Amino acid sequence: QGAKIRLGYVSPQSGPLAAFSEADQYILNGFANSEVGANFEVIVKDSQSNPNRAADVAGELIVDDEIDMMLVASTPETTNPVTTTCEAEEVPCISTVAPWQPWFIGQQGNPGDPSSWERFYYSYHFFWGLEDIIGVFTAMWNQLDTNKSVGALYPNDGDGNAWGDPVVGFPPVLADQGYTLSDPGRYQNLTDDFSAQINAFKQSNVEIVTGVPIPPDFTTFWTQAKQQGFTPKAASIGKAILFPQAVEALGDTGHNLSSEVWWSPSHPFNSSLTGESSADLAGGFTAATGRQWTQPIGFVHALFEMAADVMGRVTDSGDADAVAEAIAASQLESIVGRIAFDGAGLPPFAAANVAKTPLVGGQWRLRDGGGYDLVIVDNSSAPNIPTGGAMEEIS
Amino acid sequence: MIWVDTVVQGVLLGGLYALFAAGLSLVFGIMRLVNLAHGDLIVMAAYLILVLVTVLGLPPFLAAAVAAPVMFGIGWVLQKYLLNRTLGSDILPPLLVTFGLSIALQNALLEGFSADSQRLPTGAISTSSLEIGALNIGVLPLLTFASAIAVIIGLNQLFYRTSLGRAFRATSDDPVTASLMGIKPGHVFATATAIAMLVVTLAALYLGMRANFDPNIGPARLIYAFQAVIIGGLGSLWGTLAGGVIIGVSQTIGAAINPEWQILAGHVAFLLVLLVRPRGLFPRAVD
Amino acid sequence: MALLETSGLTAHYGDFQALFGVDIRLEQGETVAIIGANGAGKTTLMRSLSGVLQNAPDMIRLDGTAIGGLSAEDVMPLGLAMVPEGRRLFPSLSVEENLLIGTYGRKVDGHWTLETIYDLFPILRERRNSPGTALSGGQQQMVAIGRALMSNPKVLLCDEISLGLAPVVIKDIYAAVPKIQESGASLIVVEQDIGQAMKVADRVYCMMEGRVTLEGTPDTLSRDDIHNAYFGVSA
Amino acid sequence: MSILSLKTVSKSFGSLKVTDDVSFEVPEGQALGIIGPNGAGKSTLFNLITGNLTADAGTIRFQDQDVTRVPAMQRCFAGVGRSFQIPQPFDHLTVFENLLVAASHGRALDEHEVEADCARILEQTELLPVANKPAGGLSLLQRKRLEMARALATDPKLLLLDEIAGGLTDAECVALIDTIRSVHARGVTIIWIEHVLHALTSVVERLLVLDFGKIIGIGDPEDIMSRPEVKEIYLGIEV
Amino acid sequence: MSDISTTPRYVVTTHTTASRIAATGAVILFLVLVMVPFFAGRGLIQDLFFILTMLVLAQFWNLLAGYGGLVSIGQQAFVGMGAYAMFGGVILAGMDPIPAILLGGVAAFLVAIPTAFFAFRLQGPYFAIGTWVIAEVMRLIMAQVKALGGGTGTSLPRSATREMWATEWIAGMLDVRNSAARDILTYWLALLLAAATIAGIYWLLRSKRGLALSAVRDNPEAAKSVGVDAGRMKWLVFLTSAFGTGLAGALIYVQKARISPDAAFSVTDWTAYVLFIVIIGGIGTIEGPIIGVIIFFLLQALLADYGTWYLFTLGIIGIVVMLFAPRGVWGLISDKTGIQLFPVRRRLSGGTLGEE
Ligand SMILES: Nc1ncnc2c1ncn2[C@@H]1O[C@H](COP(=O)(O)OP(=O)(O)OP(=O)(O)O)[C@@H](O)[C@H]1O
Ligand SMILES: Nc1ncnc2c1ncn2[C@@H]1O[C@H](COP(=O)(O)OP(=O)(O)OP(=O)(O)O)[C@@H](O)[C@H]1O
Ligand SMILES: [Mg+2]
Ligand SMILES: [Mg+2]
Repeated sequence: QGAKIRLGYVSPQSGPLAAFSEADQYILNGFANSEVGANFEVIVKDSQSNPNRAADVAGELIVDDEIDMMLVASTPETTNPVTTTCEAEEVPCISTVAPWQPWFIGQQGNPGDPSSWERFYYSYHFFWGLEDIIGVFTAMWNQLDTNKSVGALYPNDGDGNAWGDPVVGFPPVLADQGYTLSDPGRYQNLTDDFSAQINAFKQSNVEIVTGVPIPPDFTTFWTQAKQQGFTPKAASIGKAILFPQAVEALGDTGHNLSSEVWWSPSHPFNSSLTGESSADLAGGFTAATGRQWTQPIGFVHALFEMAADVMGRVTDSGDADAVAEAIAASQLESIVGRIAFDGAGLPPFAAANVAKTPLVGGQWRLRDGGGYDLVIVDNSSAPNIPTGGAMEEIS
Repeated sequence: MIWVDTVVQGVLLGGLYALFAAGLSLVFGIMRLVNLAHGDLIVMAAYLILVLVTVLGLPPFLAAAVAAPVMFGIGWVLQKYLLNRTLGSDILPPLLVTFGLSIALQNALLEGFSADSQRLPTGAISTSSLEIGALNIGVLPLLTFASAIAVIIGLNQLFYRTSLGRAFRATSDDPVTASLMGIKPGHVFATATAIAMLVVTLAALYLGMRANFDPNIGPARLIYAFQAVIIGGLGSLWGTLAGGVIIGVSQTIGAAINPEWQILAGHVAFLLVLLVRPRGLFPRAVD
Repeated sequence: MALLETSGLTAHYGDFQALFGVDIRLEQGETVAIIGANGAGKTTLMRSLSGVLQNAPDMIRLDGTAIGGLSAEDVMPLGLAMVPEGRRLFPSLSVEENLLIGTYGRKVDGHWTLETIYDLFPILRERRNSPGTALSGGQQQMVAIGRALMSNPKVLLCDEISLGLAPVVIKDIYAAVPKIQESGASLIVVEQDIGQAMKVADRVYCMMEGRVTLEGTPDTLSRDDIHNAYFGVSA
Repeated sequence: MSILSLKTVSKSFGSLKVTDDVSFEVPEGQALGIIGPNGAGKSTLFNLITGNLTADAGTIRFQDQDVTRVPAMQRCFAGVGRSFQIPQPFDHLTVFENLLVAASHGRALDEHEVEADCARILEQTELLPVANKPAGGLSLLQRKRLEMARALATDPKLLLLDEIAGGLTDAECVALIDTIRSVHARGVTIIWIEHVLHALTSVVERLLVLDFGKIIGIGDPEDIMSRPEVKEIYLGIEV
Repeated sequence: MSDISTTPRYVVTTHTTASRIAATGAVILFLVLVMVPFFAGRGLIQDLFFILTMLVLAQFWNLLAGYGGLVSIGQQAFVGMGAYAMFGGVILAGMDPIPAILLGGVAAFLVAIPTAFFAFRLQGPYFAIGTWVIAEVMRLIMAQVKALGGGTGTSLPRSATREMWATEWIAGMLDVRNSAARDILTYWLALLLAAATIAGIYWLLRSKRGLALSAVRDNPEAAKSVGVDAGRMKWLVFLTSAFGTGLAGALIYVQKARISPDAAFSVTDWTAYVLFIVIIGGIGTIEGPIIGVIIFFLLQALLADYGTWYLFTLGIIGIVVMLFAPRGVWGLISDKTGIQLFPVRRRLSGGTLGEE
């Protein structure tokens, strides 16, 4: 063997998305110290939360560092430029922490025309999709007694457009399940006023709010909603309340906000790399940094599990086609659940490139003495993940 | 009724923009200094308040009162030793130096505070509101608007009723002749920026209480502040308020039509005003 | 020792040299006129004296102190005030504010106060609240003079105070000069109106192309001398 | 035929009326002198004729075209050339380049077509030795010459000279007069503002006296100069 | 006049010894750069692509601000419009990306017309802010164009990038993979664009319009009086630089193959960095941006892995250079040595002036 296998890793370590990467160093250390980790050299690049920069560093990793495989995490703004580059360069790439639709459709020439969509040959993605989040959100809402009137906060960005997409997004599914959706339209990120949305929601008697705003926008919306006397029974929000700090920013008004949960210390999975349980991994992070666990930890870890597993199954790590084939053939029990590109739960066009991981729903609950805990309240699509309580109305 | 609400919310939003813009207006009006770091200075002040709140356990308003003199000093030093050296007929030096400052400041804050979004603890005030007829008017936005008006009245008093204000106007008109009067333009400019930093502190307080902030949000707010100043006309503080309100109301009306047009509507209003009145609504007679 | 004195004064605008070794002197209580064609360097000389342009410290001495290197805001408190060419009132300030700004940040004792200046130019009292630039040229000139006097200077520099003014107005303005002299100030007046200059001055310097070409008392200078020095050509 | 005519032209700066209802005509090929005390509005009148300022009222016609609102640049194409009282060289260009700009743009010709002509004008105005020096470093005298040279380079039909002789020595003045005469001899109409009377009167055929923005006399130089009010106003020294 | 031109006594030269050497050097350098793909790896080619495209952006901003006095902070408008037009051509009209680059230039040129119409009403700082707002407006408008991905952005179809003009031929000739061939193709285009930009700007400056630009910068009032059409110069400079910036934008995004409004209209990437490049190198010279872009590249190569500290340092360097060497590194060099590689000065000699 001798020469180490070269992995490139791109993530947003600085800039507005940096919270996604706060556990990177911890995970990387863990990987380096693991048994198989010794066979790898990981070259880490910072996208600076900038899509232009992400594409540039991907190019550098491929061309200058001659990596054997690319790993990339966190939001379509990072995963998409990197994956596009890898695909063009024919370098195997595994990505995660972006719903698969914005990842897959977002890289198609004309996202509006499904007939033109093409599969990827070197790029693979594991995460959940909008259908999962829709399932989780509606399951949570169904636990409550509501008028089934939903208000949408979809920004004009990769996530918002995917969530609000009339074909693959929320609208058709909600309609099927008897929900009415009030979607005033795609606003720009960093909007300072949401009175238009609030008025629209009030008019439609909205009792459930959903959406995928960035944290500052959700705070603005939520504060303004309270001021305007608009208090829905449920607010299931993606992205904005992913991190505990963001919920804490809402003061006491974050209580019982709900969100998707992709990974938590109570997920009953173990690392294929170290054997650690989810709780061990989260606890280790908190011990090492003094910070509360966050969801990306598991997925970033799983990314390296994937790398180790895939490379263990190829003879020549420099043979891109063989590596790509090995990725496609993955059957890995990882810390975020089973990862296999078998097309389960996916439409045909994405079947080859996407593997889905389980998703459950949680609510942030105010902790005595300050701070919030994320409590899993719905596991209908992944019953093996235990719940910690039932869905509660926002008072 | 929705339209009334839309306009009212827009006016209140305009108050926030005017508050962001008032300090800029002061500096721009007196020195023609385009300070691209203004938004980042607001963010910096917000962090300063946050530190005081978390470390000393002060309530936000008190923390802002403590932060104000610190910001005043920072403003004075910044102007005296850095920005004064860039003033002149060429607009590039101030543009580039404040651009550099903006980038440096953002990244220093990022290094110090991480990219996590933060907010000042506000308690009940942030969500309480007054009910007037069918309208709900948030207490915090109202307070913001009232503060904007108070700041503008205060600055106008300072400008037109004190000898310092006289010196501001004289130096702004003609620094060379002002120096013949024994006025030190360098000091006057430093004082102006220092005062602008007091307003910045107030803006930071409301920014931090209203919603999240992180080290990178400065530039997005800067553009509205500039628009308010320019729409209002160079050196007119009431004009700045009017400018802020125009941007705010355009945004809410645009959003009421379709949220897609919200921010665009503000920009378009700005462009339209400039198309009709290239020097803003209330330009100074002589310039 | 002269009150104000220059030795070998030079001045540059970028690459362009505007003054070449100018030596002038002003005694206590004296009024000196400086005449010369357009572009001779008179204003440049005034700007150097007042600190708007900086020179080597020793080139200018006020009461024996080297002030050539000081900037205007530091020269002014030492007792040297200037009425600049073109009046240069502050358009954003009212008449009274324009006058008040003359004492900015300092308490000065002496003959000149807002009241004595209004006595000197009564019309200004009436117009005290108008913007400075809404006045006629002559009235503006009065404000400019008043503004400089407010600091009760030892030396008052006046650059072309009659420029662009009607003769009757010029008369009014020059009527104030003796009162200023009485108050104890020494004066340097730059004047292109040679007749006017001769009337008020104890001594006259004539400049051409950045150099002093002639010096004397009004009664000793012949018209030809002046014409020669003034235009560089004999009449 | 008059090449230039002004009818009831007025211009104010704020409350100060600097050009007050001025009307006069200049026949083609004439040399007209303008005198008047400082601040009388002479330079302002030039600025109105060249388009650097726009008149508040009245009409200005050049070669039978109404040019009152025509921009300066187009008046230059039409044949109005000028010097500035306070020299306005292009500081970062060399003297030669100053002329090249004027010649190539003012006449809408290619540079190589005017190079030789520019060199000739430099010779004529004795600026050849400093041809390759940046204009920002010239002495006052050289700047004045450059003003003249640059105006000539545009090949004007009407040449406006603003205090071009101030501060010259006898010999220099004679050389200048020669130059102006030779330009005049080529048929160029000249309007010349000057305080140096003897220089002016040795060239001009007609004299205009301006005071407080008003024309107080126009006509034969000898005749004008002998009028008492002119003597009083202009040569204040004699009062 | 005519007799002089038949017996030329005077000679006008613009060349200097340094410039002759530089010109020869430039030709050799150009040829070497053309040959680079034959011997160098892709890393170098990609780095050179970055340098060349940033150089083009910098030269055009320099033309605008340094020569035309139009300090714009909205150049990202033209990068973005150029790039989006190229994407539109490929995705919506089925064009090949290479000819679509031209479409990018044309689109930027076209949007520059109304932009200029508006922005020229504004002066100094108002102009700067106005251009920035216009660029924001374009970003927001492009974010509404759903066919090009709206706010999400979009990628060039795989088929379009694979079958791009001449890639197959390059791949065959140099025996490289398709992706490398694409790099080489875009690199050659960038080289061509950069060379044409520098040559074009140099040509412009040596033409009578170049003189006019300097004249307007020195003294607009006097310039008008000698027949210089200052307004037309502004239009010329603005539209030219919009066209060139649009071309560069389209080319950059052919290489990136992925676009989103935030990336394509990024004020930091396409204006702030360009500003730094020009200022650090030396504004108002052709040499400045060349030096600036090299310094910028080296800084980035050395420091980019330090994330925030890199940007922090960049900000501080910008401030320091502006305050202590406002004419940039090239300004320091040419002050010391008097060297000008791209002289525009017309020297008169011969006649009674002597010396050639
Ligand atoms: N700011 C400046 N930059 C460059 N040159 C200047 C500047 N100010 C004056 N000059 C030049 O310096 C010379 C002397 O000018 P100065 O203003 O001192 O003359 P002056 O005698 O006061 O003339 P005037 O009678 O017109 O007021 C002139 O040639 C003028 O063009
Ligand atoms: N741009 C301007 N703004 C305001 N006032 C002006 C302006 N230009 C000239 N003036 C004023 O107009 C009057 C006439 O000026 P002008 O320069 O035309 O006089 P002039 O006859 O050329 O005098 P001189 O012999 O000193 O050159 C002066 O009082 C001057 O101060
Ligand atoms: Mg003067
Ligand atoms: Mg004049």
